[in-house]
Amino acid sequence: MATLQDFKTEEKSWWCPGCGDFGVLAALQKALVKVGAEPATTAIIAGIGCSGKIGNYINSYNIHVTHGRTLPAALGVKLANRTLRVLAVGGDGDAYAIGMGHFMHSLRRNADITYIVMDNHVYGLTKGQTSPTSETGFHTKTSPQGSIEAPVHPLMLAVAGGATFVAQGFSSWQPQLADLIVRGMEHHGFSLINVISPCVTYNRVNSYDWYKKTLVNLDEDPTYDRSSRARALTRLEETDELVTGLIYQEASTPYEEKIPGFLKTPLAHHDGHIAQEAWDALLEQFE
Amino acid sequence: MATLQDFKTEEKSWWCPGCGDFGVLAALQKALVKVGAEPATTAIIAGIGCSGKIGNYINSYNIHVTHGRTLPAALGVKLANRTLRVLAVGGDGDAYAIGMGHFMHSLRRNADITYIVMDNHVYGLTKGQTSPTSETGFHTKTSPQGSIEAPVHPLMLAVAGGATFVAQGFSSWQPQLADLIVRGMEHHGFSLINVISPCVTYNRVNSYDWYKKTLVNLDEDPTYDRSSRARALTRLEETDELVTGLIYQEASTPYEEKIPGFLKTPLAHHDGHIAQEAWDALLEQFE
Amino acid sequence: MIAWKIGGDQGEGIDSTGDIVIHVANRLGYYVYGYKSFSSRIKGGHTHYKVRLGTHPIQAATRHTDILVALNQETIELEGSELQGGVILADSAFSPVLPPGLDAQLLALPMTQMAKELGSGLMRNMIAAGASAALMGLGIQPFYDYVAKRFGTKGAEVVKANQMALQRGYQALSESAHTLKTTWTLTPPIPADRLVMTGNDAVALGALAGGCRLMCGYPITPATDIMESLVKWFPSVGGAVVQMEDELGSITAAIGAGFAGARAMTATSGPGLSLMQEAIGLAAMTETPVVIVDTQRGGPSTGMPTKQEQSDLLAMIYGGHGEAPRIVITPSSLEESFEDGYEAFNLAEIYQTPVFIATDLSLALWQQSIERSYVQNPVPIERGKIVKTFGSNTSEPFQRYAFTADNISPRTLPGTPGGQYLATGVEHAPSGKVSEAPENRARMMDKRLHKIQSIHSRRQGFLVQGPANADLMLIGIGSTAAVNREAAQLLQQSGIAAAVGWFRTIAPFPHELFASATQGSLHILVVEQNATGQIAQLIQMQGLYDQRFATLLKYDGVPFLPEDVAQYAQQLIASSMEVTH
Amino acid sequence: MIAWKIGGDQGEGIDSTGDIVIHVANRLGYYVYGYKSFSSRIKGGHTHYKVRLGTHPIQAATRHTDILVALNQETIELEGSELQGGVILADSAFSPVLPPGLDAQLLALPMTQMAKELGSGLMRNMIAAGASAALMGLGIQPFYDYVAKRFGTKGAEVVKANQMALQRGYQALSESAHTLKTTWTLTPPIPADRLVMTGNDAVALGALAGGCRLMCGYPITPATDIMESLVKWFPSVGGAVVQMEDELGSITAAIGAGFAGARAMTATSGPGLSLMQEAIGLAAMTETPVVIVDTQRGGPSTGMPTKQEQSDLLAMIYGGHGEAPRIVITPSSLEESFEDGYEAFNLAEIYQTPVFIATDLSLALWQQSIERSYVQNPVPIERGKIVKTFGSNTSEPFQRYAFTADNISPRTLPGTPGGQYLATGVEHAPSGKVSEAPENRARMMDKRLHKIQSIHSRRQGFLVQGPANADLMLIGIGSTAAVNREAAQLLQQSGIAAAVGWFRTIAPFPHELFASATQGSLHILVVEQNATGQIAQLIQMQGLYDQRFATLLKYDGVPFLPEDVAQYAQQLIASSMEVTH
Ligand SMILES: Cc1ncc(C[n+]2csc(CCOP(=O)(O)OP(=O)(O)O)c2C)c(N)n1
Ligand SMILES: Cc1ncc(C[n+]2csc(CCOP(=O)(O)OP(=O)(O)O)c2C)c(N)n1
Ligand code: SF4
Ligand code: SF4
Ligand SMILES: [Mg+2]
Ligand SMILES: [Mg+2]
Repeated sequence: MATLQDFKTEEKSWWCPGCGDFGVLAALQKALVKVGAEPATTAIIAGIGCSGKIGNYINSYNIHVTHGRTLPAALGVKLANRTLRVLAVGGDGDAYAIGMGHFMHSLRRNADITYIVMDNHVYGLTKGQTSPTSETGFHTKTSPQGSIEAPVHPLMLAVAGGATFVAQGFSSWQPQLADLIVRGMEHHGFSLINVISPCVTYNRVNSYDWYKKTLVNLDEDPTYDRSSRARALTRLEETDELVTGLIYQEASTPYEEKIPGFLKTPLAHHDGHIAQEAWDALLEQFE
Repeated sequence: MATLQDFKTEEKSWWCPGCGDFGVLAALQKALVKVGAEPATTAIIAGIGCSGKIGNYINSYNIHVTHGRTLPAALGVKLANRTLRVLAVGGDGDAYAIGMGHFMHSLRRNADITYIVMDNHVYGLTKGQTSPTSETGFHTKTSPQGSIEAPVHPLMLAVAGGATFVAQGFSSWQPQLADLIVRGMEHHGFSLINVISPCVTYNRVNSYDWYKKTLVNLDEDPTYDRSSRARALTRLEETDELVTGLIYQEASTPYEEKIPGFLKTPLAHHDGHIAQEAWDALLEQFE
Repeated sequence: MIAWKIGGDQGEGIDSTGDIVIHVANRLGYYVYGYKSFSSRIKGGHTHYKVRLGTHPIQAATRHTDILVALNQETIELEGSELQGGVILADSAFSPVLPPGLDAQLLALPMTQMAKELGSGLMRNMIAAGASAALMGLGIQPFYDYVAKRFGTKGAEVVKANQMALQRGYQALSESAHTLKTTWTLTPPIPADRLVMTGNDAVALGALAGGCRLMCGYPITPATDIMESLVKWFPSVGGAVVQMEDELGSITAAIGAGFAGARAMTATSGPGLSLMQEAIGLAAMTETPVVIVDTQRGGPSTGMPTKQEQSDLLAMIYGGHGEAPRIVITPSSLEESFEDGYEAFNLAEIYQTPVFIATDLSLALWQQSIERSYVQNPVPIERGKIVKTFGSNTSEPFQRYAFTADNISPRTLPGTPGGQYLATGVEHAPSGKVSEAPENRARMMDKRLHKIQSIHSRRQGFLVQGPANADLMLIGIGSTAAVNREAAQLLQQSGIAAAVGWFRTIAPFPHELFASATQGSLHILVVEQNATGQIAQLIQMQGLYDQRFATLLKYDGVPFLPEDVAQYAQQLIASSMEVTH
Repeated sequence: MIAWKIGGDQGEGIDSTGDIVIHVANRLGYYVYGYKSFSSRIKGGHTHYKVRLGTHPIQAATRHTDILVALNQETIELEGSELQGGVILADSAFSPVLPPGLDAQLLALPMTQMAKELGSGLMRNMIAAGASAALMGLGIQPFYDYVAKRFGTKGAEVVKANQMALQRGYQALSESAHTLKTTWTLTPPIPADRLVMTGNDAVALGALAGGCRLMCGYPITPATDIMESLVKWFPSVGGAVVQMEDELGSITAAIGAGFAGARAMTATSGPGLSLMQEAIGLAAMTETPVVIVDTQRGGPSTGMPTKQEQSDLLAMIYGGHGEAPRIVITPSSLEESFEDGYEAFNLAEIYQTPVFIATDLSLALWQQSIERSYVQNPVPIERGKIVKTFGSNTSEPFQRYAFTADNISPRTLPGTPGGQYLATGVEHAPSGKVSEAPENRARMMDKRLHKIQSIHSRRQGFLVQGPANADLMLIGIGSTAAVNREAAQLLQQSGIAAAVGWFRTIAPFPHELFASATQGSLHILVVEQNATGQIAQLIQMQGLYDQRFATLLKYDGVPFLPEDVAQYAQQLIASSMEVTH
């Protein structure tokens, strides 16, 4: 069994002191240990952004792709080798701006991938521009007079988009966050865990204190029914998504299990062999 | 006042006989006449697909862009000249596959654009592949054993994505469709009109007959409250989006009206003049 | 050799009629080549399908037509001029008229009426096929056999109905045979075991044989067939086709799979290529294998989606920002398409980098004969430097991007204990960790850019057929290479010692080989289906384009014809002789 | 000339300290140039900022440093070697140590302590600035004035606090002045009215003056400033900046706006450029004006986002599928950046086609002096062939793509009655309607590709400074052209008749001008910040790269230094003399 230490690297982190991303990293590492993951069979696909550097700090097979394309890459990894535990990780810009199309399609495709979005409502690495989750009125370098767009509501979109697992965590609430990641990984199919991960440098509005005051923990609400899409949507709308916990889950068959005739063993180790009869049968159409 | 004839071109249509797109074209032309539009001040931005050819048959300023990019182009047109009536038109693949990211962001940006999606649940022009709105199990050239993905639900996504006007029409139900397009154009802000437009060549499942049997006209339901996002979502989920009519609308201020200091007159006719004092004030920061 | 053509409206079954003729002729042992002209619309609009059949290999179209099956008057107007003394087989339903001055015999048969008598207007094309069989002297039985095979799964009744239609057409023609001014008798073919397929088929089969088990794509003409074939074939061998949401997703999913050890591919055409440029740089930077098929079509932008062009070469080589290794291989025949279909994966894994298979619409879509023996299975599979296990003392982190003598570093596949690493599109140290150190940067750039150079010792990047000291060498790529081969034959027939040269690898450019192979030629004509002479520009970049070179360009969407290339070449030689003597 | 540098951790205020020094020096009438080194992270990691100031224009960095302000020991270790006899001004808080062998004087000042005494650790950098003022003999009053201006909006107290810190540093240094082994006395500057700005600022100002009122962008280093500046400036002139969801959206929105008649732009760097390739083809095909700024950075893929490179040239020219006209203009100074900033819009509208302004990280980000008179308003605005009204007998549909003598067709802007047309990325007839007719296709391709050639009569595509019959010409582009200008001065000082040549237009290539302008030079060295010699390849493609040419490449992310270029050039000349004599 791998320990926490096994998932760490020598690399010292490049995040600003106090950045919420430290908490996401810690919770993810804890969750990996908890589910019994091994570094060699864990694949992490990270996006571009402060958040995307997370792969540098976890000992596993990591690929750090182009901005916004974590999910297609993760799909490729999963299909290449179904025995791997596949996680995609990136920022709110990576996920919901440039990556929006892939996000929506990954939900409905439902491959067994755990997607962790490190949501700080701002573009960190490019030094403080508006992000899709920035609130209307938020002042940034590209919205000096305040953002004039309505923010994206990732949780509602996920539920409406056909997600089979939707959760939200907060980087300061470690036990819950680690637990949500564990549940996401254990879910058969695509799981979205949107994580509130404050940017202490470029977002002074949505701060730790602000979240601690406003976030409501749905996991503590025994009346909440996480199996109804319509009810999840209603609750998310009412609360403006200022909730944590598991929001929606439904039993599902992952994409890779539905592909006709698809190999269960890793394509990665396939020798390419085709039985002669199969080959001949195939050529018949060209006769 | 422009007449129906004014919106027609010499070009004879390239669609298959019986294609639903004829109905969309007809309704759109009728709606343009009804709102008092003029060819010279109407701009149509069309995507790539059978649907995208619609611009060839309407006399107006038309730009036929790359696959999936109608909405950014439409935004550019609108911002360049706010006095134009701007419509974007494309297929379900154009809108919800390659164009999904722009779709979601156009909803929340809410510029005054009318978006008509000609939804045939299939890729027509490339000869019959699965589209994002294809139903699970639908057989196509790329899903010979049936599609294994959950379809996109464009109406739910629009409502959850912050749309201010969401409607669905059916190409055979001309008066309602024309009326919905009129209302979309009259709406201040972004309006989505998803139009069921059967492909008689590559989609034999979702046929005219099938739709006539299954579609429910919400406009005829006096109890339906189209001002509540949560209720719209619930109804759409219950009906699997097999409804026509105006689904959701809210009063809104379009994007272009919120941009600080933005010119109301067309940028297109701006002479680039900058008052000397303004220029000097600007240069101060470099002193 | 016979050139048979059928023309009519799109969506009227032109394709399937041509398909039947081409398959039957091939089964009889003739070499066949089929060329279609079609538009970017589904129904309506003029289309035609031309089949050449003969006893020698045919790899290109030609202007001349012997037999024209006309399903409407438009076909006669538009295609009639190709006939010089041939026969037009027309449906009398549209009261065909032979325009004045047309040197052809018009034979009207009541095809529509006969079809109606058989109970289905759809049978018209079968009647045309039966009549064609008689006209070409091919016999009717092979047609019966073929429809039995082709429609077998649809039930005996369907087969029967089609056979009856064939028979009616055959008989009707035979009855009018005495009125014919021209008849055709082909040399009997030497029996052979050949298949009929397109370049797309050959590439897809090659990929399949080469161990590709994942194809992530997005439909686009003329590449879609590859996805559509693989999605039919994969279930029997355990592979998967994913129709992605766009090309950005397609290529990135394929790269993810390559990182994780699968042989994965995508296939696209111009617009998709442009969208993939960023991700291709990622594959190059992370040294991840991936195969991209670009079936070129008329550009730029949406351009002419159903028309022939070879105008993406520079974009494949130089299209991404920054400088990254890109291998571009260029099949020019079905055989080479099959070979490159699997070899691309070997190259991608050996060199750990993106590999393009650059084809073009003509090569990708038009059917030809190919010896069955060429489409062999198994094919050589080489996976390059993969480390499978580590000793027990694996405390050192794996150096994924270690500097080595051949600039290729051993890689691990996810799942291998001790082989974990970070693959990143950011510049990195040998360990994979991000590094901005100037010295490391320069070495890494050198490593990546140099590693692919050794490809030239693995495969011949430029091939030549014909005399070493040619009067003229015709240089081509993809389907124009095939056109050139026939053009060279024509030139040889008029006494010119013509050679053909074609690229098998265009990037990295086979500098040495190209220089030596072209050395002996007096004149060199680069034949390209584009407007700016992209191959010529690449030769220029190598400093090898000297005064012996000339360029023949065509960019109107219509493929080169061998006779036109030959004629141009002859003029070129003639005019240069005027100048020099 | 003095070279002053400050080093420390990212996020510690290094930038603002450098900014103060550079602005004050500029206000005093010195020419200034600032160079920063930074990483793709927000806080932490070594960074430094170097300011050169003197009485002659300065457009490049240099290796030598006179004064090093060290905020940590790492700075001394990493940057100390640049000092030969200079002074290290260190914060005594970290107990600075002069490493053995370092030829510099270490002067430790209790900066942190003084700052704390002033009540805020943040004041440390102001103390360093004050001390620097004394060391460079600049006087403290100009610093007071500048902070009063800069922090004025933050209130009198903030200004006061900063001035006190400046004063403390100034005084502390003055008190230790007698211990200094080296002191600097700059020639008093000739009073002048100059501004300090970056290439990005100059381009943005040019765009603004040129009537650009819409900028659709997506943040990316090093282009983001352009968007961030315009979003600040536009409200006062009625323009809009839209932060789009990605670069595909950015470019397409700009194209939509261009179609509708606005002067619209986007700005990006490598990864964004790759994503824009498809849409750029659309603009070219629909003949729609659009301006794209590419501030090149280290590639490929994410590469080295904060490092200098010039490796997107081929991608800008050849990166899209198919063949489309692309104009690429290349400023090499602030003046040229401003000029191209507006001229790009003139070119885009005159030629109705996409225009790239190709800059690079060094030019885009580093501050320099520029005469205020150069940044003038208004600037020439030319909108090309726009038809504003039609006669009353406008029954004929407008022929948007009419063939004309200069290949440019009159266009209409939406809103103009009678001017309606279809702009499509599909090949089209003069009317705009889709057409696949071969003859029309070929003419349309010719029209689009040829129309931009006349640009060379409008602007000089290649400029030369220095003797016509030079021993050596240094050729560059963007910021390397500026490096070359200083290198040429160094060469001239050592008796070599050196000239500099630089591109103002790289596509279409200024063939004639380049050929004639380089004719007289004995040796020609192409200096490029990339690994494959892209400019040299372009010269090759023109058949103009003869034996006089050589190439000097650098692709480690660090800008060329004039002294290194000069040294290499000297060796080149020396070695070639050995060979020839
Ligand atoms: C194609 C492309 N466009 C733009 C960029 C520049 N870029 C780097 S990170 C980033 C956004 C970062 O925001 P987010 O995803 O929220 O991550 P964060 O830094 O906030 O964690 C951008 C725009 C890029 N690398 N690639
Ligand atoms: C970038 C790019 N990818 C792929 C294509 C090929 N293509 C043309 S139309 C189309 C999809 C058509 O489907 P849809 O949008 O539903 O329109 P329909 O034809 O059904 O009306 C595709 C994939 C293209 N033109 N450009
Ligand atoms: S800029 Fe923000 S998101 Fe980035 S490391 Fe710093 S605190 Fe974290
Ligand atoms: S293929 Fe389908 S969508 Fe296209 S024109 Fe024909 S019926 Fe209409
Ligand atoms: Mg963020
Ligand atoms: Mg469709």
